[in-house]
This record gives sequence, C-alpha cells and structure tokens, in this order.
Amino acid sequence: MSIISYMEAARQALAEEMRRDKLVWAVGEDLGRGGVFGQYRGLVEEFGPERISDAPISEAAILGASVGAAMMGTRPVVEMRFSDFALCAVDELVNQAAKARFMFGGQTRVPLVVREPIGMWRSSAAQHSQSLESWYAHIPGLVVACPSTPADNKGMLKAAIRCDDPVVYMEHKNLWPLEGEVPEGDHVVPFGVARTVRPGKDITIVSWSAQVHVCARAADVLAGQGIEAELIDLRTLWPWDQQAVLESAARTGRLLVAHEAVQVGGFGAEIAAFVAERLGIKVRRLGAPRAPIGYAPPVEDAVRISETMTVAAVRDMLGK
Amino acid sequence: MSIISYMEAARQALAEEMRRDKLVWAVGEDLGRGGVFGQYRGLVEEFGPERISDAPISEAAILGASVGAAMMGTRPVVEMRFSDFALCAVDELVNQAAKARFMFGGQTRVPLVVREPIGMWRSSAAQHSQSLESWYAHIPGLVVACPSTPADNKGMLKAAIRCDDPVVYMEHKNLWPLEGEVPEGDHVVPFGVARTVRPGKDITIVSWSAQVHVCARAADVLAGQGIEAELIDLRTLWPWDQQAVLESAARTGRLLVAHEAVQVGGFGAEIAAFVAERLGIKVRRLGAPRAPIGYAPPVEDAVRISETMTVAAVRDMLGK
Amino acid sequence: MAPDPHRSNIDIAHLRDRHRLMWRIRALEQAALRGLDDKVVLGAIHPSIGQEAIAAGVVGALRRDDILLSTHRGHGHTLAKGASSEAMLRELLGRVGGNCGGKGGSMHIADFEVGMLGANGVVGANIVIAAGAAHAIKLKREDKIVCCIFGDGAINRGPFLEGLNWAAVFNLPVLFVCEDNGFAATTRTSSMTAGGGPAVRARAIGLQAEEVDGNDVLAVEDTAQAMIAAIRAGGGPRFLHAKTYRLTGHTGVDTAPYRPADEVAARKLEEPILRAAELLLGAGVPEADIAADRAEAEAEMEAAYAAAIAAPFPGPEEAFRDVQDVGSPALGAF
Amino acid sequence: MAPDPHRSNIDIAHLRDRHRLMWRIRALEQAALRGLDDKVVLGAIHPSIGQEAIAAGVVGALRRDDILLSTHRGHGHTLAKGASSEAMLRELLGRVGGNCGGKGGSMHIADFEVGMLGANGVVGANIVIAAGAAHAIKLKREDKIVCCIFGDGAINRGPFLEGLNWAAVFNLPVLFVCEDNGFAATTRTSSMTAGGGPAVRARAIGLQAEEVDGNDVLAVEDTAQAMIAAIRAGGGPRFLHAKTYRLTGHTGVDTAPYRPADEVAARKLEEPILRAAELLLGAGVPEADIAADRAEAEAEMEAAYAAAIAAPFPGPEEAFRDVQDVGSPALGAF
Ligand SMILES: Cc1ncc(C[n+]2csc(CCOP(=O)(O)OP(=O)(O)O)c2C)c(N)n1
Ligand SMILES: Cc1ncc(C[n+]2csc(CCOP(=O)(O)OP(=O)(O)O)c2C)c(N)n1
Ligand SMILES: [Mg+2]
Ligand SMILES: [Mg+2]
Repeated sequence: MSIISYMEAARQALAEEMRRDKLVWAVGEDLGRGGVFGQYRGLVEEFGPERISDAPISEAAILGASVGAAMMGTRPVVEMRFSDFALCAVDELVNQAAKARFMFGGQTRVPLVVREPIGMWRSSAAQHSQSLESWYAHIPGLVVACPSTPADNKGMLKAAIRCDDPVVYMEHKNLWPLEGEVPEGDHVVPFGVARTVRPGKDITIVSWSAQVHVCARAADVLAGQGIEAELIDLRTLWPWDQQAVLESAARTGRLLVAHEAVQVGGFGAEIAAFVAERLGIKVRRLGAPRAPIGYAPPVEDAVRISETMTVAAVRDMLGK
Repeated sequence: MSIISYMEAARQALAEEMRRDKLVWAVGEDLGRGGVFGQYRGLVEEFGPERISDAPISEAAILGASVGAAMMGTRPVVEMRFSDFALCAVDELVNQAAKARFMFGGQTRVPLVVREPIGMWRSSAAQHSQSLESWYAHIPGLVVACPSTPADNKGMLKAAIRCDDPVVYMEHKNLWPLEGEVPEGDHVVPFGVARTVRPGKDITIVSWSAQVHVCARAADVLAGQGIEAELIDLRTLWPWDQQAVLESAARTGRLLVAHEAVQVGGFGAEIAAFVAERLGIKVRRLGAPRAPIGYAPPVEDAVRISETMTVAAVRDMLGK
Repeated sequence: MAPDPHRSNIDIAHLRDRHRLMWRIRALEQAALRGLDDKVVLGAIHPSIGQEAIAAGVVGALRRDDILLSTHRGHGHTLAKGASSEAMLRELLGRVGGNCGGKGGSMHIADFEVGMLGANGVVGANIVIAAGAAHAIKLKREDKIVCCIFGDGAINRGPFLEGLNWAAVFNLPVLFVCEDNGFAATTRTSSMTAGGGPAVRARAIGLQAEEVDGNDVLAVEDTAQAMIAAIRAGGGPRFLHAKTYRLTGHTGVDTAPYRPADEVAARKLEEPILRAAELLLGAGVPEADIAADRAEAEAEMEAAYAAAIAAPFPGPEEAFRDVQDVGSPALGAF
Repeated sequence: MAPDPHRSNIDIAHLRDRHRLMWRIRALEQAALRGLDDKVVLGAIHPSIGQEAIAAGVVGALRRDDILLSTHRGHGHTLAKGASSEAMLRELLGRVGGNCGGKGGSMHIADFEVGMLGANGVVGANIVIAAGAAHAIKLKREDKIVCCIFGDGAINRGPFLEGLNWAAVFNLPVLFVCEDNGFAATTRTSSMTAGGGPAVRARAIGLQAEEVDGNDVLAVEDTAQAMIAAIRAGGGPRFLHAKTYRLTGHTGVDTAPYRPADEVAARKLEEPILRAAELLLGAGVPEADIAADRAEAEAEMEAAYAAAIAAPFPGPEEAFRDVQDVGSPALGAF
C-alpha cells in the first residue's frame, strides 16, 4: 500500500497500462503539458508525443478518430477535459462508438476509454459542472465508470483500458487531490462489483463518485444518532451491482440513492425503480434539482446534495 | 372536428402559427421540398424560402443558429429529421439553448422548438430508430413533448411554438399516417397535463408517444379478461403530470410505465421511482432491453414492447 | 460521348475489368431496388446508379489490405472492395449470412474481412473515423492506407473540417474522396454550400487536392493511383473531388420530382458505364463481349438475390448479441 | 516599436479615447487577477492582457445597437461594448448586481442591454449562434450587424466551418473576428492547425477575409470599419484575422512555463497599449496625459472592485430562477 492522490492513481494506471501494452495511447488537448488538471504530467517524457498525443480543439475528431483507431486495433484513451465538452462529440460516442460492434454484426470492437471529468468544481458554472452519467448508462454498448477513491481510480482506469467495450470514464474534478491508500502491484478493479463503504442494518444508501464521501460523512452523523446506514459505492453505473444493492436493501428494508446529478431522470431513478419493482420497500432518491449550475457560491451550493440533507432524508425514511 | 393525419395536424399547426406570428420560421434540410417525411409540404409556397428555410447538412449550425435567432427575438422551428441526427448538435441544445437564460441571469430567452422524430420505423436500424426522450427530460431548461395523436400533434406543436422555453418536440415516425379527430379552431394543448385514454380501477398504465397505442390495445385485451386498466398518456415528459399519475396510481394501487425507449435509464424509471417514493405501491416498468436496434425484422422486433408483453406484465402485477 | 482521344494507349483488359465491376455494382443495386418492390428490402436504399465509376476507379487503386470507409450510399464501394454480392443482398434483406448478420442493413453495410469498415447512417461521420483508422496505421507503422468516400453534402458538416485538419496535422495516410453528385437528398448542394467547393476547402486545410471527372473510370483510377502512391510514400493525406450525377432518386422510393427530366436525360448520356463501353467499342472490343459483361453481372445478382430471399431471418437472440461484453444484455444484465 | 510613419494624419483625440479604453480593459483584468489572489474571484479567469487592441478596435467600429458575441476570454470585448465595469466585477465575484446576477461568472459574462450576447464556455460555440443572431436580423430586416470574436484554437472546431458556411449561404450581416494569440491554452495553435490559417479557411468557404496587426488598435479599427460598412450595405459576412499575443498565462493561475521567457519579453515590447502610447507621444500628447489615462482607469477599477467586494452574494433562491417557465423548479415542479 502507498498513499497517493486520486490524480496520481490515474496517472500511474495509465503509465502502467502503456508500459504493458504498446497499443495503448492517449489523446487530447494539452496532454503534452500534462493535461488541464495535470493528470498526464510526465507521461510525454516517457512515452513520447505519438502516444501521449496533443490534439486540436476538435472534440468530434478526438472522439471520432479514436473510434477509427480503436476499430483498427489500438486502444485510445480519450481525454475530453470536462464532460461538458464531450457534448461536442455525442454522435461519435453514441451513434458510432457504442453501436459499431452491434450494427456491424460483431465484426469489430471499439475498445476506447473516454475520460470525462464530471461535477461541480469551484464556481465553474453551467457549462463546466455537469454530471451526465445517466445519459451514458441509458445507451446500449457503453460501460460507465465513476470512481470515488484513489484505489478505484487506479484499478478502474486499468480495467477500463483493458476492456474491449467503449468505456465512459468519469472522474470527479473535486477528487483530484484526494489522498488514499492504493494497493501495490497490478491493482485492477472489476466492473460491476460495488464496494460496501460501511456496513449497517437500518437503511441502504447507494451512491457513487464524489457523493460517496458526502454520504460517508452523513453516515457518521447518523451513527452518532444511533442509525446504522449501510453505504454502497456503486463504482460503475453500467453494469451496476444489482445483486449487492438488492441484497442490502432487502436486509435493511430501506433504500436511499444519492447523487450529485439532477434528480429528474438521474440514475438514481433507475436504481430506485429497480429495487421498488423487486422488493416493494421504501425507496427515496436524493439528487439535484432540475436547474443548471450557477457561478456564485450560494447559487452553486443551492443545488448540492449535502450531508445535512442526506441525514434528514434518512431520518425521515426511518420515521424519526 | 375533422379527421386528419398526425402529419397533417403538425403541418396545420405550423402553418397557423406562422400566419399568426411573423417571427415564427422553420429551418432544416430539404424543407423546401416538404421535408423528409412530407411534414412541411406546401408550406414554402405559402411562406416563401426565408421562413421555410432549407439548410445545409450542418446540424450544429441549424440548431446553433436557431439559438442565436431565438435570442434575437424570432421563434425558430428546427427540423432535425431523425432524433439520432440531433446528436450532432448536443452542445448547441444542452450547453447553449437550455442554459442561456439561466447563465445570463435571465437576460434572454431561447424560444425554439426542436423537432426530433423518434422511434423504430421499418428496419431503420441502430442510427435511425432511437428514442432518447429521457436524456432531455434530465436537462434543466428544456421542455420535452411526445405527442401520440393527431389532435395532440396539432395542439402541442402550437403550444411548443408559443412557449418561451426551448422545447424538444418528439414526433414518432410510425405515427405520421395515423388519422384521428382534431378539434377545429385554435386548438392548443397545455404542457404538463396528461390525458386519460381510458379509465380503469385495477392498475394504472402510464405511457407516451406511439407506445400509448400499444398500451391501449393491451388494455382492450385486459378488459376482455376482466381487468380494467387505466391508461394515461403523459404527453409531455417535462413537465409531467405528477398529480394525475399520483392520483390514479393511489386509486388503483399499481403502476406500470411502458415506453419504447431502453428501459435502463429511461424516463419510466423516473416515474416509477417518483411514485414508489410517494405511495409505496407496486411499480413496474416495461422498456426496451439495453441493446441497439437491429435492421432485420426479428432483431428489431425483439426489442419492441408489445401488447402481449404489456398484458403479461399487468396480469403478473395483479397476481393473475 | 466520344471516346477520349488521349486514351489511345488504354489497357483494354483492365478497362474491361472495370466495366464488369461497374455492371456488377449496377446489377446489385437493381436487385436491391427490385427487393424494395418485392417488399423484401425493408429499410431505406440509396442507389449509386450512375456513380459507379468512382467506386470502381478509386477502389481499383487500393490494395486489398487497404481500408475503406463509405456512406449511406455505399453498396458500390463495398462490392468493389471485394465483399460478396450474396452476403450484401442478404444484408439488405436482413438475413442470416448478411455481412452484418442482417443487423445493419444498407446503411451499415461493412465487411471487415476485405477492409471495408462500414457505410454510415450519419452524413460525414466517417470522415473523422477514417482519420482515426489512418492514425492507428501510423502508430502501428503499417503501410496500408485508408480511403474515405463521402458525398458533397458532407462537406458542410463539422467533421469535414475536423477530420481533414486531423489528418493533415498528424500527416496520416488517408485519401479523402468527395463523391459529388450535385445533390444532398432533395437539395442541390450548390444552393447550400458557399465558396469554391470541396477541393478548395481541402486545400485551405493544407491538403493537396485534385478534381476529376467522376464518370470517367480510368481518370478516377489514374488520379487516385497517383495520390495513393504519394500517400503510401508518407506524403500525408490527399483529397480527390470526383464529379458525377445521381441518376436515381435519393432513395429507392424517391421519384426526384425536384429536378427537370431533361437534366436527368442529358446526364444519362454521360453515365460511366456507357462511357466505358464506348471506349471499349472504340478499341475494338466486340459488342457481344460488352453485352456479356452485363449479362454475367445480372445473372450473378439474380442468383444472389434468390439466395438471399431463401435465407432465413436471424433469430431474436441476435438482438442481444454483440452489444457489449461488460453488462451485456445477452448475459441477463438488463 | 516606432510609430507607424503612415500614420501622420491620425485622429489624436480618437486614439486617446482608444488608449483610455485599452487601459480600462487592462485595469479591469488586473483587478480580476487581484480578485483571484484575494480569493474572491472563485472561477477561472482568462485574461486578455496584451490583446486589448482587438477589443478596442473592433468594438470601436460597431454601433451600440450592433450585436457582439465573445469567448471565454471576453472581458475586454464586453467592457468595450459598453458594459459597466462594476457590474462586470460583481459578476466575476458572483455578486448581486453582476451582469448575470452572479450566475454566469467570467465565462458567461453578457450584457444584453448593450448588445453583448455572451461569452461562452465552449470554444467555437458562439460562431453558429452569431450566425443565427445575424439570421434573425436579416429576417427582421434590421440594419444591425453581428460581430463574433473567437480564438485561433476555435478554427479547428466544426462550428467554424458550419457557422461560416451558414453565414455565407444566407448572406448574413456578420463580421467574424479571429483573435489569434498564437495559443490554445498551453498548446501552440500552429502545431495543431493545418493549412494556411484562419483567413485562408474563411476564403475557401466564400468569405472575404483580411489579416490585420491585432496589436495596432487603429489598424484593427480601420479594417473592421471598412468591413462593417460593406456588411451593413448587404455585402454578406466578412472575416477578420487579427494577430496578437497573450501576455499572461491561459488562465489567471497558469504561469505558462511552456513558452520561453525571451519570447514573452520580446512580445511585451509590441503590446498594443505601449504602441498606442508611443503614437500619442510622437504626436505630441504629453506624457502626463498618457499616464493619467492609466491612473484614471485604475482608479475606476479599484472603486468597482471595492464595490463588488462589498456587494452581497445572491441567495439560494436564484438557483431556481430563470431556469424555465414551463416546469420550472422555482414553481415546485421537481
Ligand atoms: C448528420 C445527418 N444529417 C442528415 C442526414 C439525412 N441524410 C441522409 S443522406 C443525406 C444527403 C447526403 O448528401 P451527400 O452527402 O451529398 O451524399 P449523397 O446522398 O448525395 O450520396 C441526408 C441529408 C443524415 N443521415 N445524417
Ligand atoms: C469545446 C471546448 N473544448 C475545450 C475547451 C477548453 N478550453 C478553454 S479555452 C481553450 C483554448 C482556446 O484557444 P483559443 O480558441 O485560441 O482562445 P484563447 O484562449 O487563445 O483566447 C480550451 C482548449 C473548451 N472550453 N471548449
Ligand atoms: Mg451528394
Ligand atoms: Mg488562442
């Protein structure tokens, strides 16, 4: 174990995979200078500008070219900078990358990883703060990963790079500096296996990405109030660990899903509906109101799902 | 009342609104020859090529230019041909149209209507068959309309054109020839008010767009089996008629939501979760499996939500 | 149109070969159109009748291991690249044994065995994908090249700019071919396209570009050949603007009322198969041989069509196959 | 750099006015940067220090009722168009009384009162929006024009092609201005841009295009003036390529280690305010007057900054205002 940041974990994962497999390469704007958040720092020195490739401001070409390069046997890691800019390349991701294997009858695969940093991050406002993970979970052909810890950002990025399906890989911008223990060696986290952050018997809380940390703090508060919440970090939204969630929710009899994304049409709806359909237990979601994200801190904060709101929702579900 | 087709209803709605308001204009590829499905037939003759405007194959410009033109006080009706092609203009719709009013602090409005025909339509395969209404319902700032009848396609298109918010207006390609009664005069259907297609006491079925007709046939079958299903056509997904659905579901004690779109992350999840949260009753969704849409009829049909499946789901929920 | 006098030294055998190929393309599409009438081809069909010289010429200049990407109007390109006519017709009919197992249909026809990476249902989308395919070739230090064919309507979409710039910036082995038939669906592209046209735009983005008579199969092939040689030698991307005319409607059901009959009639006289036949005749090839090329092609497609009709549809389980490995619906994960 | 000898007949009063405006822009951004240090400006800031002549020159050629669209680096354009410096600083600090009520911040600054339709956080996005604004003007038969400013990095995005083609096809009253500072964030744009550059690309799409020294405020203004006159006369869209240099990092926190210090030092000598001052000096304007322009600008921004800091934040209810009318979260509809 060593203690490294979420950003460094991803950097190491990419470097290790690039050493392991010559066909892995990364492409995006400013990568040669380390990327916009520094998550590619030092890599061009080791791998050269062909494999840590700069790109013009051409999101459609960055993603579209990567589809072609993936079909031709390389494994591109595509940097979109902010998930918001990936909206300039949706045809390439949704109509092309996600569907090529199916519509060509299995003649090809599109093994690419699209890194789309998500979330609110110090007054970034409406075009640099979105969390659209539920969109991609709705699209057949795509895998959706939302790591919440340094260990997962290492192990899941490796799994993403090794995956033969196109993976939408959503790091949370607020987590870059987060430090945590990361196992030594070839640490790979399989997709579709949730992580129980904290066991509990009174209620199941499901979350992912940065919101997991808010929920963990809420669970601490609740523990002090005599309520034992079981917290599950979903890690991947597609596939998602239906078994773990069903098992936990059946045991606790209550399910709360919390995410930073807009609640209406968010992936919390999928999980809540899925569990309600099968268990008929109390379900509740906590997601952002259906409003864009504002610049001024109070406006931004007004759409954040806080620890306090999480505590209140749980207490309410328990009739306390 | 006169009996006209779903397509003709939309054509009349546009023509009437263009007569009423000189600032309404339509733009898209091939409009001057009536549009790809004929839904603009005859309009260029009346309104001229400036107001029924052809466009280059430039979806980003068609939608982006309409954002600018809407901010400058005109009311563009934007034709995207197939909702799938609107994926070439997602930045323009989601980062620009949907957010301009908010991020500019209310200084502007973006009154545009984006027509995005959805759904499966005679072997159109993976890039011409998608139903992505849940995406737009997730985006603050957008209104999402999915008319299912000629009357609604007239009244809702009029409402969309008069609306000051950007409206994603999704006609179903299979419905173009559907005939039905349309009220005379200035028939406008308000957004957010569902239509009860058929009253019933045993179960509430919620649906929209072409799927409503499948559900209606299923309800007929069920009636023959002594099961009275209440069928609600949601009409608009944002805003959606929460009151009508809650009232009906509370009364029948069971909710089934059926849509053609992929079930995972579909808008059915939102409704099911919403109702389960509030009523704790049995909820169930019927949506497509998470697979792209294939060309060969059996492959295409395998992901269709049929009348038989609807009947079976209802019977199962009733323990029959 | 009279045979080109500069073509005294043409390779007759080769022209004959192209003539045969053009007839195969046309006969394939005629079978597909018949499939529409017979209600066995269910999805949209975009015929390339009248445009066969571009498929035959450009693809004639490619090696078998070179890569090709096409458009919604891609039957000719696909057949020329070496796909089986029977597999293609099976695909158009949505049957087992189709190139994509019946799951793609006309707009997604592809044959990776022969390096044909797909038609595309989204105009212009393949331009960036092609640039990326060439990017992979460069990274892998292979000597293949990529050829990407698209229509004149596609030059107004963003991927045209982004893909050409990409190919030029990274000096990639790709030949872009604009198959200019004057129309984008029912719209004359000239009415919606500003500036000097495809080649001028390509040059402005730093690509060497040439224009060619797209109804002259030998001219197309010669020009493509020279460009491909330069590309293969590491010269970076090139751009070929080939002018032609779409003799049919946009789709199999479009009667094209938006253009005058005399325009179509005039253009019919310049169509590429006729022109090749005249060259062959002028060079002394007997009329019977020329007719035989057609008859053979028609017989091939007749048989392929019959076989396609006889083939079964894929089963519903195909709806869940090849979606994805992780979280595949085939694995019960939905 | 010596005063341009061809400029013997310059309008001193006017140049003085531009000099003042350029100082106001610089002082505003210096206040914004100080706001970063003071941790009151929270979001990203993209300074245009060294590029002020383009804002001052281009906007100087616009009428107040003309329309302007800008980029993430849009403070100068916005101030030049007539926005209040205090409202702008309030916006950058996310306060009540900001142009967007504190909800947009630097990247979404806009002032519709003065025809400034917004900066944009998405590179290139405003190019198509500007074309559409001009389209509305044409439909409404108004005689305003639209001016759209974007960076040299934006010319590689699809909307550049689509927006310029749109403007040319519909013959719209729009002036596109490429503010070429040589960089896109940390990347030299020359390394990622193929071909002859912005003006060559624009011409290929059918627009008349000119290049201008973007650090020469009078040259920018004169060229823009002539182009705008032609546009207003119905001549259709025009394209201006203005070369400049970004003296700061890409953002307020970027130290720009990716470029040599001597390059920056050399470019500092050519910066537009200095050049305007030298012209003024050469024309006999006393040094004290020139210094006064700066001092006044700094005093204005000092006061505006103080007022902004003193202003309250908007309340959380602003998060739900102006989202939409139908199904607004403000109406409890979530
Ligand atoms: C992005 C996109 N917009 C619109 C369409 C609908 N469409 C299909 S083919 C076509 C015309 C294409 O014209 P061109 O590129 O010249 O090719 P051609 O059909 O002439 O071969 C259009 C508009 C589409 N498939 N994709
Ligand atoms: C579509 C998109 N891609 C990437 C970014 C991130 N980004 C912001 S500014 C910038 C550089 C823009 O360069 P240029 O257009 O030359 O403008 P400049 O910053 O030099 O004024 C980049 C890449 C973005 N905002 N939008
Ligand atoms: Mg064409
Ligand atoms: Mg720049």
